[in-house]
Amino acid sequence: MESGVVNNLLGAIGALLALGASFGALLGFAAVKFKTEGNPIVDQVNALLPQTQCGQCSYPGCRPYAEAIVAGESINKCPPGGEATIHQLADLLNLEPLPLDAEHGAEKAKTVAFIREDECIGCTKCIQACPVDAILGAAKLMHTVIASECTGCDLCVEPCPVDCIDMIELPTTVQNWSWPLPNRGALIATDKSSGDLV
Amino acid sequence: MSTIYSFHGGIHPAEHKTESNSAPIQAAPLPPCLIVPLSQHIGLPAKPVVKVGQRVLKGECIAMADGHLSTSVHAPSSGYVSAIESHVIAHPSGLSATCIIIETDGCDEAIAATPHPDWRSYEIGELLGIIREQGIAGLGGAGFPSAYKLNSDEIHTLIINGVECEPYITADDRLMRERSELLEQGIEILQHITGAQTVLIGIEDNKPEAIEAVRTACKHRDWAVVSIPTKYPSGGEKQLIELLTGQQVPQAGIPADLGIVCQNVATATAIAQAIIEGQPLISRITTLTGECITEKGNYEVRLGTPIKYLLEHVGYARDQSQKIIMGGPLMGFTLPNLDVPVVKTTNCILAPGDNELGSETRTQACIRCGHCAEVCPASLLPQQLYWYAKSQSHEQLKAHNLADCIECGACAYVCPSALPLVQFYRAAKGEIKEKSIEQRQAEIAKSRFEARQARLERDAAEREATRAARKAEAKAKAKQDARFAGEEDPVQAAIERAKAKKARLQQSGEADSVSSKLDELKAKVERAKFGLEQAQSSGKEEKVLTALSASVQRLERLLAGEQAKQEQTQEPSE
Amino acid sequence: MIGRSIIQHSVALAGFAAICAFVLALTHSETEAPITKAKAKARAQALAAVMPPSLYRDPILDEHVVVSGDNSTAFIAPGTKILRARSNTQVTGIIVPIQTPEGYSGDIDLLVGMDNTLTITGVRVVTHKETPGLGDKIQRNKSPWIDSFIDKSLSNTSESTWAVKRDGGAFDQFTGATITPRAVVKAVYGAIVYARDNYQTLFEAPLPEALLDISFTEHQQTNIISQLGYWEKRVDGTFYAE
Amino acid sequence: MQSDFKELTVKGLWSNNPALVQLLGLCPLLAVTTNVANALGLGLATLFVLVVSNVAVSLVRGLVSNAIRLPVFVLIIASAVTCTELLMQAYTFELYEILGIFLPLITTNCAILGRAEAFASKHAVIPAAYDGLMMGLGFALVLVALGAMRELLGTGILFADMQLLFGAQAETWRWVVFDDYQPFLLAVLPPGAFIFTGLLIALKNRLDQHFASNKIARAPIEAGSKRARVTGVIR
Amino acid sequence: MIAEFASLLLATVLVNNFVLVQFLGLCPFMGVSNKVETAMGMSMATAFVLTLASGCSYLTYHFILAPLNLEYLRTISFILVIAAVVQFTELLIRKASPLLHRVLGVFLPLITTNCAVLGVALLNINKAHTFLESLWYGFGAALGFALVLVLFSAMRERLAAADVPTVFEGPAIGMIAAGLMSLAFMGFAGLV
Amino acid sequence: MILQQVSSPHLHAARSTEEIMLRVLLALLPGIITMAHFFGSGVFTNLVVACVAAVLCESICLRLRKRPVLIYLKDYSAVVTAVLLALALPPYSPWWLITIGALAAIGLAKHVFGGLGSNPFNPAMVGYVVLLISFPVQMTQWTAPSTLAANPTAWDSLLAMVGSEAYDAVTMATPLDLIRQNNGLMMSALWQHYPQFGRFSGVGWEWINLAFLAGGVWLVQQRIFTWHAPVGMLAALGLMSALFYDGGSSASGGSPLFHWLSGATMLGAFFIITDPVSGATSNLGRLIFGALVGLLVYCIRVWGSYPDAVAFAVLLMNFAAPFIDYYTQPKPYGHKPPDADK
Ligand SMILES: Cc1cc2nc3c(=O)[nH]c(=O)nc-3n(C[C@H](O)[C@H](O)[C@H](O)COP(=O)(O)O)c2cc1C
Ligand SMILES: Cc1cc2nc3c(=O)[nH]c(=O)nc-3n(C[C@H](O)[C@H](O)[C@H](O)COP(=O)(O)O)c2cc1C
Ligand SMILES: Cc1cc2nc3c(=O)[nH]c(=O)nc-3n(C[C@H](O)[C@H](O)[C@H](O)COP(=O)(O)O)c2cc1C
Ligand SMILES: Cc1cc2nc3c(=O)[nH]c(=O)nc-3n(C[C@H](O)[C@H](O)[C@H](O)CO)c2cc1C
Ligand code: SF4
Ligand code: SF4
Ligand code: SF4
Ligand code: SF4
Ligand code: FES
Repeated sequence: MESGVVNNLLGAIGALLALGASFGALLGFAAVKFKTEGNPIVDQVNALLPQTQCGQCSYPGCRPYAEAIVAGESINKCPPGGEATIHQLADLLNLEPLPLDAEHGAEKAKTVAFIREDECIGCTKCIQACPVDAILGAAKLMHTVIASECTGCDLCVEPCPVDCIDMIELPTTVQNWSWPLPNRGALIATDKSSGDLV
Repeated sequence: MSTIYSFHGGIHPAEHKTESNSAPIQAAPLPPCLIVPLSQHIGLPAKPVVKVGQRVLKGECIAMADGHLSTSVHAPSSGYVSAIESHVIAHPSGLSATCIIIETDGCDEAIAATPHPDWRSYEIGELLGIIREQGIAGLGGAGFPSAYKLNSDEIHTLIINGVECEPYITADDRLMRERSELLEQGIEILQHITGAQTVLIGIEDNKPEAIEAVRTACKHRDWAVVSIPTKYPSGGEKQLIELLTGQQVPQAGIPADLGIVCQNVATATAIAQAIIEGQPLISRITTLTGECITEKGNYEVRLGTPIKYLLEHVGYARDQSQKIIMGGPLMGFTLPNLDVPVVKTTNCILAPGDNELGSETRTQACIRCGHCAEVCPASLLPQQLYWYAKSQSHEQLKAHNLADCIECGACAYVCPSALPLVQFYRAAKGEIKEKSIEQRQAEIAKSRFEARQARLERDAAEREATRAARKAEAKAKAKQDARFAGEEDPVQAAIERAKAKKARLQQSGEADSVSSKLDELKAKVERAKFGLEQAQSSGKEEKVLTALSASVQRLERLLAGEQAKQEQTQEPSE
Repeated sequence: MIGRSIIQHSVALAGFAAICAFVLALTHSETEAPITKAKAKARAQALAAVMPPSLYRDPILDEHVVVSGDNSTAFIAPGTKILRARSNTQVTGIIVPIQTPEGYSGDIDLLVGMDNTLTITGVRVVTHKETPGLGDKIQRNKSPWIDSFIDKSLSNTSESTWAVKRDGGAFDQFTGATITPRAVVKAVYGAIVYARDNYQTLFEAPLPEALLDISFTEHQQTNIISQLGYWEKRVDGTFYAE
Repeated sequence: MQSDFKELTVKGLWSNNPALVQLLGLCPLLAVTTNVANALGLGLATLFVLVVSNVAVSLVRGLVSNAIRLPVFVLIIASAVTCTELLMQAYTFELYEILGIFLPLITTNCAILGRAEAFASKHAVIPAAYDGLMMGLGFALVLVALGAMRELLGTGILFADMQLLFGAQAETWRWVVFDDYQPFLLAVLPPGAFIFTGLLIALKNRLDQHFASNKIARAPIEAGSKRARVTGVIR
Repeated sequence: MIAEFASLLLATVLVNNFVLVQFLGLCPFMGVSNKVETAMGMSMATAFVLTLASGCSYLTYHFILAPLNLEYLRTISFILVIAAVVQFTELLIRKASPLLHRVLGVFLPLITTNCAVLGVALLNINKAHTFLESLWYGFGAALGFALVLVLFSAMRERLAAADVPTVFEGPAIGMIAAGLMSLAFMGFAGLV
Repeated sequence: MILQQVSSPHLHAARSTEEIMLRVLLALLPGIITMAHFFGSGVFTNLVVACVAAVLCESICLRLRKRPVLIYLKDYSAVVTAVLLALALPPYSPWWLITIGALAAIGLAKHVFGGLGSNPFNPAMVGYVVLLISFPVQMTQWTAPSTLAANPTAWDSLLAMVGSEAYDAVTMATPLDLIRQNNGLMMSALWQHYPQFGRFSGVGWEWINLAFLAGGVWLVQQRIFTWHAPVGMLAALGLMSALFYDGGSSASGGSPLFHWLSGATMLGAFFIITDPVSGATSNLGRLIFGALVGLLVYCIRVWGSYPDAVAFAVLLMNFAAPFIDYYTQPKPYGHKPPDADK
């Protein structure tokens, strides 16, 4: 090879070597010095999840799912949160909202667990199953659900040996009723496939 | 004469007051049955203090106020309590709520009243107590318990709201004309209770007779009777305060923050009656008007009177009208049906003719013309609220101060595209409220979940520690070869079997759903029976045994039913 | 700990960088020759558009004359490099870069090639900001209009016909756009006039006799202002009538 | 394995197309698609870089630690780009000049780094190369489609200037589609680039809708089959 | 001098807007323009990095590559420089102002693959800018980017509430809106 | 018995969208008539072709979006758009030009964004600008006003509309174009030399602008829109031209009066920037919106390469309108600091 070529080659290698080495040093320094302790985004994601703690997302609870999302899991696996949560997550993470993944279940109306007290045998299995300690009762005594604490995750239903737990929908009352958005009939049509909004 | 300020926006719809304001107030007849809802006001429903079948007298307290933000409810006439049950009430949802139903006996026998003509000598607390016990809630708007509202310190201005800005309604107009002395006494009591130095009485200038009457009644007082220009919604509390004082109630605040209290004229009169005459709130003046009513006018109506009864009395021709509105045409709501009763806030029943309120216009797209923003008394941008409510962008709605919307309907009134704007806002407000409740619940659930996880971890750690200790011990004892005879738990065994069964079912794939349901039920019965036997043999507590046997019976019933159903469905197909 | 991490990372990264550099340097050395060739070819092609290769022998176009302050004009700023083509020892042609501010929107940069009889051998627009679809027809790839200058010279086109047809000249204007072609014609004419005025410096030879005969006034009078009889004077880049 | 490649093909060319779906590499997409020749030139260059960098990344994927993963990938891509640059400069010089800075800017085409990260760094060489090929083809096809649309509407001509890419014999490919055409200049100006890309994306959405409505029902998915136990073993 | 710099700024911000006219930095332009707040964060981060990278790449080119005749290594060394600048910026901000880091942190990594940054570095070389001009050009480019990004994000928030036909929803309508914006920006042609 | 249930209010004022649009059309009439007086029947052929094309395009779009076509057409928004587009185009434009403009306006600028009320950009101006940059040759051919050259006959205008070669109108540069290209002339010399200039601005243009001004003032009085945007625009335009008008040197860009009464100023101020859909929302926002339009119009007219900049200025500000809205929300009731009034 000509000396010009060799010189050029050496120059190129030298220059990039220097750049690479200094950059690598910087990164190496950063990798140790600024190790990320806890990811604030996980908290933000977790705050958007409904905290039903039902495991339908295939993670044991909302926080694990939040962590998985930050690590790249798709955002459409939480049936209790449904469309609304997916949209919020998409917003936060700058992703395209996806439809709910049916493999994880469907979006249902909010329910609470109700224990038919005269059938309860007091086995405490539901207490163990409840992720938010919403069931009161001691061994061999009747158990009761604190409706205001119950997230409706239905995890207590399956373990009950005598099937005395029902998931019931909360009734609409004058207090919690609100106007629905105007319906389609009276209004102009729309392009939104889902929508009965104007 | 005090200065009149002005507020942003407002509209001038046709007034339609003359139809009903010419005749004096008449008494409405006593209906055979009164339906008295326990919640006719904002706050907690009252607690019933009567039993079904009990005879009650007119003015007798039938439900007590439940706490401070609540008022009592009284029997509007004498009769028997026939039921305490859920009944459709006057609410836009058309839902039901608990009502006390009284069969009137026609005697209209009243309970002995305790008048307080010497009310000046009472403590303010005592007066407030009387107001609450006599069931006074705001008669002008939302039905806010008056005692609660009046119980504020540092009030310097009392505003009496005789504006009555909505079209059609004339109840306050007639009241001011006919009962101005009582009103004057009521205002005096209110001034006494609140300690206000200034009293401003606001009346729209389209009610000259009322202004005159009130001026005459109050001529020896240093109160200002202010005639304000007719414009909707001058009667809104916040707007009236701005009109009369030039001040604005701070966002998310109440008039008391400015040292102001605002009461409706009818409320003031009711308070005078309650304190001076000892009469509880059992009736109110209601305007009955609209093309479908022949005898339009103002009626003194007992609370609890079914609307149907009332309308029949005033010559309502039923099927002309598509809707009956409780309240005025701008703020009122349509009734789900005619069985609902009159309540404390029923100032008007409007039965409009087919085209009286304008023919149905077709909704079009919002063209952002901005007319709505020009009339909004809250200085909001209704069109933006509409777009964001439609797309359910709650963040944006909050940024555009949806919460400050008073739902007056001025925007929808002027909207050239005839959009149901107010409904959008109400729906959005409901959604936001629901969201915030959910959010709060999620917070609670999260902390409880985390607490539980922590506890479990702690327990596990402890168990691990003891296990380690025990292991060491066991090692020492290993040579001694002491075997523990493990007694199997019957419940555990049953669960085991059920699980096995479930697994089997799952393996067998998608079995016919009916038969698998049957199988499941059968399995459940088996399981329950087994559990019962086990429990019996191991001598469990009686309570457990009864519970188990009850469940066995229930399951058997279910099974039998299911089997019958299945046979039925199979037969015709064969 | 930190030290080790730094060393590890920097060595790894530097290693990769070195490999990349090696690959690149190899590619570079392989392509260097063809690139130089391609560049030269491209340049030759570009120049051929304004100066036929027959006029000069490779690689003569490296030669240039720098315009000094004294002999600059409105179109030709001081410091402009005028390329010279040479065949044997004789200067056979020049390529004059000129700029005119009289386009519809902003400056137009041109290259004007001419031979030693001051006959145009080609004109090309280098940059311009004229309206697309209207004024941009001065680009060769949009319209062949610019080729209408070829073979025009002071002798075959009289002073008054160095103008667009609307102004009574020999050159077409475009539909809807007169200003742009007017500016270009004026600029090209300015280049020729400049070459005539500085013939000795540019061509290292005296002005040919044929050209001596042609008389022309100080400035070509296509400008409407001159037609109106106003006297031009440049004050802060604007014109004032006096 | 067969189905894997099929999936990669579908993803690259259609369902996960870098330009129309992921919206990556937009700058060159809009900037150089004024005619087919430029579009094809940049498309091929990108395709080449994508394949080379995918292969290289896949080769070194075991060797780099997390902290310097990205810089290494960027280095690899930049080298591939520079090689392409040098080669184009040597053999298609005019095209190189026309593409201008958009050739070196292939380096920052997020689609390439995206593929290196998401696919090549997790797969073996062959699939990685195939993925690069398909993604690159998908990108190039969109470039060419857009270039054709804009060239046709903006000038009424197709395949002008192909000689820049394929040498002198391609000069005859120039096809005057409409004689005496009133050019719709918007198409070749910057706004046209955005608008036509938007229309192209809408067209793809429309076709997707069409396919979705025509598709035979897929095997039903079992709802809720992926549930996890939150509360551990229940004793 | 000042006039020259002002006109350079005007030219880069409006007339030759990086995004709408020169087609640089489009991916983040389409990607992070859904909300005004994020757009603002991105704009700030980009402004900082663009200016800094512009200067650094100038130095690299003129003091390392040009003397060594290694111009062909400009792409690879610029991208290294940019990555380093981004990383450095992140460290600096993290150290100096954790608050600012919370706001900008998410966007910094995105900037490495924003071709406006590399574009500025390359254009500086092409246009033979001086060091100061390079800095100023980078700043102007960032300003132009920020301007359209923020305005576009406000518009997209409005579009989100509009009744856009389904086939046009999302990126398609964003593109078309950007096209009309670019149409509007043609009005600035010839201003400088 | 179940009664019909709807949310309050149950009362509606009578004025509907179509009424508003019809009033806008009515207010345009004086301007249209004046324009036809100066430019001849080509104004009408423009209008007719634009309306037909726009309504057709609107129907097709509505059909594609599965909306009831007739009901939607009745809001007349397509007609308003078509009329404004037609007025912005040079009279005697060929049919295909107008049709492409209408297509761009209704299809691209309106329905793609969701139809009436959703379009962020003014449709008519999008149509105009698309044509201007796509077909600059046709778009820069303004007929000479009737006082300077004989008006083409109605037959000529038909010929022109079908794009016939037989028709060749007398076209000349508009005054705005001449000012931009002042060739270094003093203002007074310009006025003397070119017959296109009238008393204050262009021949014909003065009256056309006054007629549009009259229509616009009537609309303000009818409360179709508020005064904020037009006043903002005219004030800013006047201010800028007053600031840079140095009495008539060749560098100055025309007097305020010239700018107010030239080109599309009044049409823009009262009919284009008041388009509620694509403008700013609040009154303050509209004032700012208008003022910035005025500023941009002046800058582009005088220093840019488009002689009449209304369309570009409007589109640029349409683009900024949502952002203006972001910062110009009116203070709602109760948001004032508590003792601001004291
Ligand atoms: C949740 C709530 C709390 C209120 N608290 C007070 C209070 O503490 N003191 C008071 O004087 N008024 C209070 N108000 C009364 C309001 O200021 C207002 O007078 C009442 O809602 C009647 O208003 P309207 O009929 O105009 O809707 C409260 C109202 C609401 C809805
Ligand atoms: C839009 C609107 C209009 C109102 N109009 C009147 C009215 O005309 N007269 C009235 O007494 N109250 C009216 N109110 C209710 C008042 O705001 C306020 O609640 C009432 O005057 C408080 O007095 P009260 O507690 O004695 O009812 C209106 C409320 C709203 C929101
Ligand atoms: C938006 C616009 C852009 C124009 N661009 C140019 C241009 O680039 N070059 C040009 O010569 N004329 C241009 N013109 C036309 C000139 O203003 C002028 O009217 C024309 O050159 C006069 O020539 P004519 O008499 O042949 O029509 C443009 C006009 C307009 C309205
Ligand atoms: C006062 C007023 C001005 C209008 N101006 C325009 C306009 O300049 N351009 C336009 O296309 N539509 C205009 N329209 C009509 C309407 O707003 C237009 O069709 C919508 O922009 C389409 O959504 C106007 C309407 C009104 C009420
Ligand atoms: S699926 Fe259940 S556990 Fe998972 S995130 Fe949603 S609520 Fe939480
Ligand atoms: S009670 Fe049952 S349904 Fe409610 S939270 Fe606990 S486990 Fe879930
Ligand atoms: S009045 Fe109706 S159409 Fe007009 S801006 Fe308000 S909501 Fe929209
Ligand atoms: S309903 Fe709400 S938004 Fe509408 S005018 Fe009344 S206060 Fe304003
Ligand atoms: S290609 Fe330019 S930013 Fe992605």
